[in-house]
Amino acid sequence: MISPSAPSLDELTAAFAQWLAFVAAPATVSETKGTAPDPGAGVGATSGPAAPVAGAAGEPAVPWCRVVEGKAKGYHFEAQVLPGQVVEVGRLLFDRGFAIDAVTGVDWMAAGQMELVYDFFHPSSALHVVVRCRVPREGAEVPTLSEVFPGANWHERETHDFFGIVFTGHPDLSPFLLPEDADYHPLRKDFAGAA
Amino acid sequence: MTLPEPFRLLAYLAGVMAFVGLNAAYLVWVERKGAARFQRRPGPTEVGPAGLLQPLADAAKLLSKQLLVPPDADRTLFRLAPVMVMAPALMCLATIPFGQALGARSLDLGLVMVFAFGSINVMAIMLGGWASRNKYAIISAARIVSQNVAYEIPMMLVVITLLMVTGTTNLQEIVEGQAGGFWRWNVFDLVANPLMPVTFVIYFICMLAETNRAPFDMAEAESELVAGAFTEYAGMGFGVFFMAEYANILVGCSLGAILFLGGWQSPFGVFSGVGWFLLKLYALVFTVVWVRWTFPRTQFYGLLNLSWKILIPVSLGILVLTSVMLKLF
Amino acid sequence: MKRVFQDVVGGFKSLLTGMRITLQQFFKKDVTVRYPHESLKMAKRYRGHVVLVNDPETGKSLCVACKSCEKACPSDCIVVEGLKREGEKKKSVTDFQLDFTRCSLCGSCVEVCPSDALEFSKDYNLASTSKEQFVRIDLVRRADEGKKPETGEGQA
Amino acid sequence: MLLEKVQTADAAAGAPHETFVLNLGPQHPATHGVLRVKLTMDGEFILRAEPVPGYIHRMHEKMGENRNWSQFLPNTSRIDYLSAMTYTHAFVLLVERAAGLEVPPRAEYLRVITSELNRISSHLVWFGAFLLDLGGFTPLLYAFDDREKILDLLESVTGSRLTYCYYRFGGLCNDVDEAFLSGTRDFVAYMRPRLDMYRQLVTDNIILRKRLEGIGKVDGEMCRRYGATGPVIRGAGVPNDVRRVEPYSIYPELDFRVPVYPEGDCMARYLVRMDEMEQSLRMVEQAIAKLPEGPVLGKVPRMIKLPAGDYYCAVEAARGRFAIRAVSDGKEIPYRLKLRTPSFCNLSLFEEASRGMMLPDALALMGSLDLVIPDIDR
Repeated sequence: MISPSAPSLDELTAAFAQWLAFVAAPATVSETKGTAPDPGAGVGATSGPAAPVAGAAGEPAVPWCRVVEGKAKGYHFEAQVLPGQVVEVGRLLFDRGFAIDAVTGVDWMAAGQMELVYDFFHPSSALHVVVRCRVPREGAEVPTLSEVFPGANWHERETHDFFGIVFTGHPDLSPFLLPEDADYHPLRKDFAGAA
Repeated sequence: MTLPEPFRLLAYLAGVMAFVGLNAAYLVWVERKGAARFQRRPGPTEVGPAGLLQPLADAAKLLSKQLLVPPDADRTLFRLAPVMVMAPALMCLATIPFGQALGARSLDLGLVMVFAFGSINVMAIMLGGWASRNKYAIISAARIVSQNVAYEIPMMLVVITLLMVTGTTNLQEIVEGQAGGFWRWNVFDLVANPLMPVTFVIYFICMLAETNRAPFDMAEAESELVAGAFTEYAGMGFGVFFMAEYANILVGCSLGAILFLGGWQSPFGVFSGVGWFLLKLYALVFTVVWVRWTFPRTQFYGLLNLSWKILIPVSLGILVLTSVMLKLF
Repeated sequence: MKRVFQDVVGGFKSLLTGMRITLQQFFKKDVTVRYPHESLKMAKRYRGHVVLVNDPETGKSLCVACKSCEKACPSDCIVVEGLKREGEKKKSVTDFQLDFTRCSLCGSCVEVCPSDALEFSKDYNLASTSKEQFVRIDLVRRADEGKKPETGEGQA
Repeated sequence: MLLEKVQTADAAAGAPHETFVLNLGPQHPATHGVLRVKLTMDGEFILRAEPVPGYIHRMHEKMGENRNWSQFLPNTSRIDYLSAMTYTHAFVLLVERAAGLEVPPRAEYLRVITSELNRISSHLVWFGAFLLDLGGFTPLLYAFDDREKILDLLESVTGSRLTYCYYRFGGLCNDVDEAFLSGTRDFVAYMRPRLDMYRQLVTDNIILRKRLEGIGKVDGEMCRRYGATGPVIRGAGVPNDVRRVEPYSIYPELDFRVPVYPEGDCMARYLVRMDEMEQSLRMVEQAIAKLPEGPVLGKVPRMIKLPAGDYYCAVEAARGRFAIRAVSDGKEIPYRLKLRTPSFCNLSLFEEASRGMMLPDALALMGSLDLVIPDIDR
């Protein structure tokens, strides 16, 4: 079976908007205000500031998405979701023919948060989508994406190795690239190597 | 010059052993040099002129190594296997006539004896693999058995075809029957069987498979099974297996030269002698080396398919064709 | 049946083609270089370990101990010490240590050097039985002893 | 499937059923490096294959967090040492795009020439090693003979035979000379008949065809689920090539074909790579013909700093899509560097694809994925 043909950016935005509206419905509207980079609506086409960096976050994150302009970034669409929504977004992208590119983490130590970055590319177009999600730094937990994309299995094991993020429902989180008895997570910013 | 029988036999046995030993050692050199030439490298150059002393250096190295027996191995069988793989090759060569009067023993059932002993080789490799208690070795042992079961059959069918043409199993007489020019050799005996060259090709393929040579070296497939049945053998234990491989090639090629290429008979009908036999023998050996360094290895079931689905039907057909032809003409 | 026949005949032909090709190669010249007996010329830009260059006129090192190389080195394998002597305009190098066991031969130091005091040697077969010999290579002494960087034949 | 037939026959005969675990590696002739694969076998059939990488893990990503942007450059050629140029290309491209650096056209052309030469040399190593997996020894030596010519050319420009580190932010570290250009032209002329020779000697060979055709089927859907790219996905009928879908450098100006074979078996992947070598030769030829004069290094600040934010850049390496994701906090050292390597994703489908295969076929599959172990382990 050949993967579904690539959606255009507009179609993708529309799909996300629909999904966001569905997700945001139970939440109170007032909370949404101000936290999304494009106030008023969850969706927008801004080439505005980069994704929040260290220290910028702190309040409860609310899902949003936007089209990214500019060649510098290297991706075309980004979305920020809550940890519990990762699998849903993964499925949404899976149904539109996306392939898993990578899963990784970023340790925002100053903000006390861990950011998970999911990259998706489309095999037959240039479209590249980034999905982010932030979790508290200590006891970080995210549901696994490996049931949607089996390829996420290894990426998540690697991310668990390097950051200590627990992927709930993951079949096997034993050390992957690190030695089998490793109990440290080298990419955490407070990790000091032996050297 | 006639020696009393027991001494004659002893002298020949010593001769055969020396011949096999020397050949096995130097075929390794030939293989290395040959492989190097096919791959545009110089091959062994450092030990002796043109690396001619390399086999001795190898032997010295292998002999100086400790003979290890894995703790869980069946010690008796593990030690017995190298002996069993070498002995049959020597036995087979005892019946091979090198020249008109140059053979250890001219047996009426020479051909039968060669095949009887030839099969032991497989048993030995299987035992070695089985006794090692190594997973790779056991897979290899299982492979070699099914491979040999598959290839004995077309080989035998081919040989029976040939026997119908020659009417004898005495190797000496088979060669004598092919005297008088290359058109009299069995491989060109198109009257008895128009497919005789195909028969020879089938023989050659089966010979490669029986001696575990590339592209049929499933038992030793180094990229899959490390070293197959020989994985656990160290030092001269491995060395003996290694030499036996060449001794078996020697037997297979001698037999090919005798059965199909007229043994010591000259291609022009005159000046027959042992030189011709050796020439044919080494030409076949060179082809074996050439084939090895040209082709990738076959897949295991591809190998069995080739035997059961192509070689056996074809050789059966040839057998029938030959009997019809012999009856008609 | 016909397909099988074609397969067998075509396959056999492909085998013979293969054997023809290897036989052609059999009679061609070797392509290998018999290394210990003969060796290749090193390329002009070959990146060996670095060496300090002395000014051919004054015989003094061109290095002004600016420590650019020390900062640029990704592997932290260079230690430079310098001193400003009386009556001289620039600093001059007193100590230049290269830890060759850490060096990854990336060439960042040569590239960054403002006074062209570093260049690549053409040594490629450095070997020793102990690691100590390469932990601290004293490049100042090396340059002063007049041990010209082994230039290799390739350096035209 | 053969395994099911065998299992049904075993069950019908009431034969005792046993499985065993076979450790393929970490030191095994077919893993070309230090990769361990834990195989659960039923006879010669693989029930489950579990790759265990990490034996040469070097933590390049942490190294990246400890040195400034330009100091990480030498690292990029050491991740996949067979396609060092393309990996460096990804990194310089990322920084150039993020910092808005201009690259002189001559540098862009030379980048493509060296990248494509590097791709050919990488494919030649794969070709040799793959044939070695299949038990054919001689093509390896022929391939290495050709590769040696490329390495000589690249060494004459970069000073190194493997870990080139030739590209710089904003251009190249030095210009090429006439000898390199004429040498490259000669190489292109030399390589074409060699590829034809490989076709006759290897590709057309019946033994090889029987071993590869229909073996190790991987379809586009599976590639998508696992993120497999490069010749693996192109061998499954999906024309995914970063040079074509997200063009970078001067690739849009070159005329080349993206080889695609729909079968998805080992033979398809084999043919994709063989065709790619031909296409790379074409690209080298065109780029040399169009090579403009001029400087090879643009204006670059002494210390590179990227505006805060995150950046992503993918290139087509010899094994597939190689991407770097960099997070900058505005300082001179990266906050986070993520390396997305093609071998890692390509190997991850091995567990699913090898289920029920026989051992030699599984090794053919593994060889056709073209793994470089340091690329997996990083």
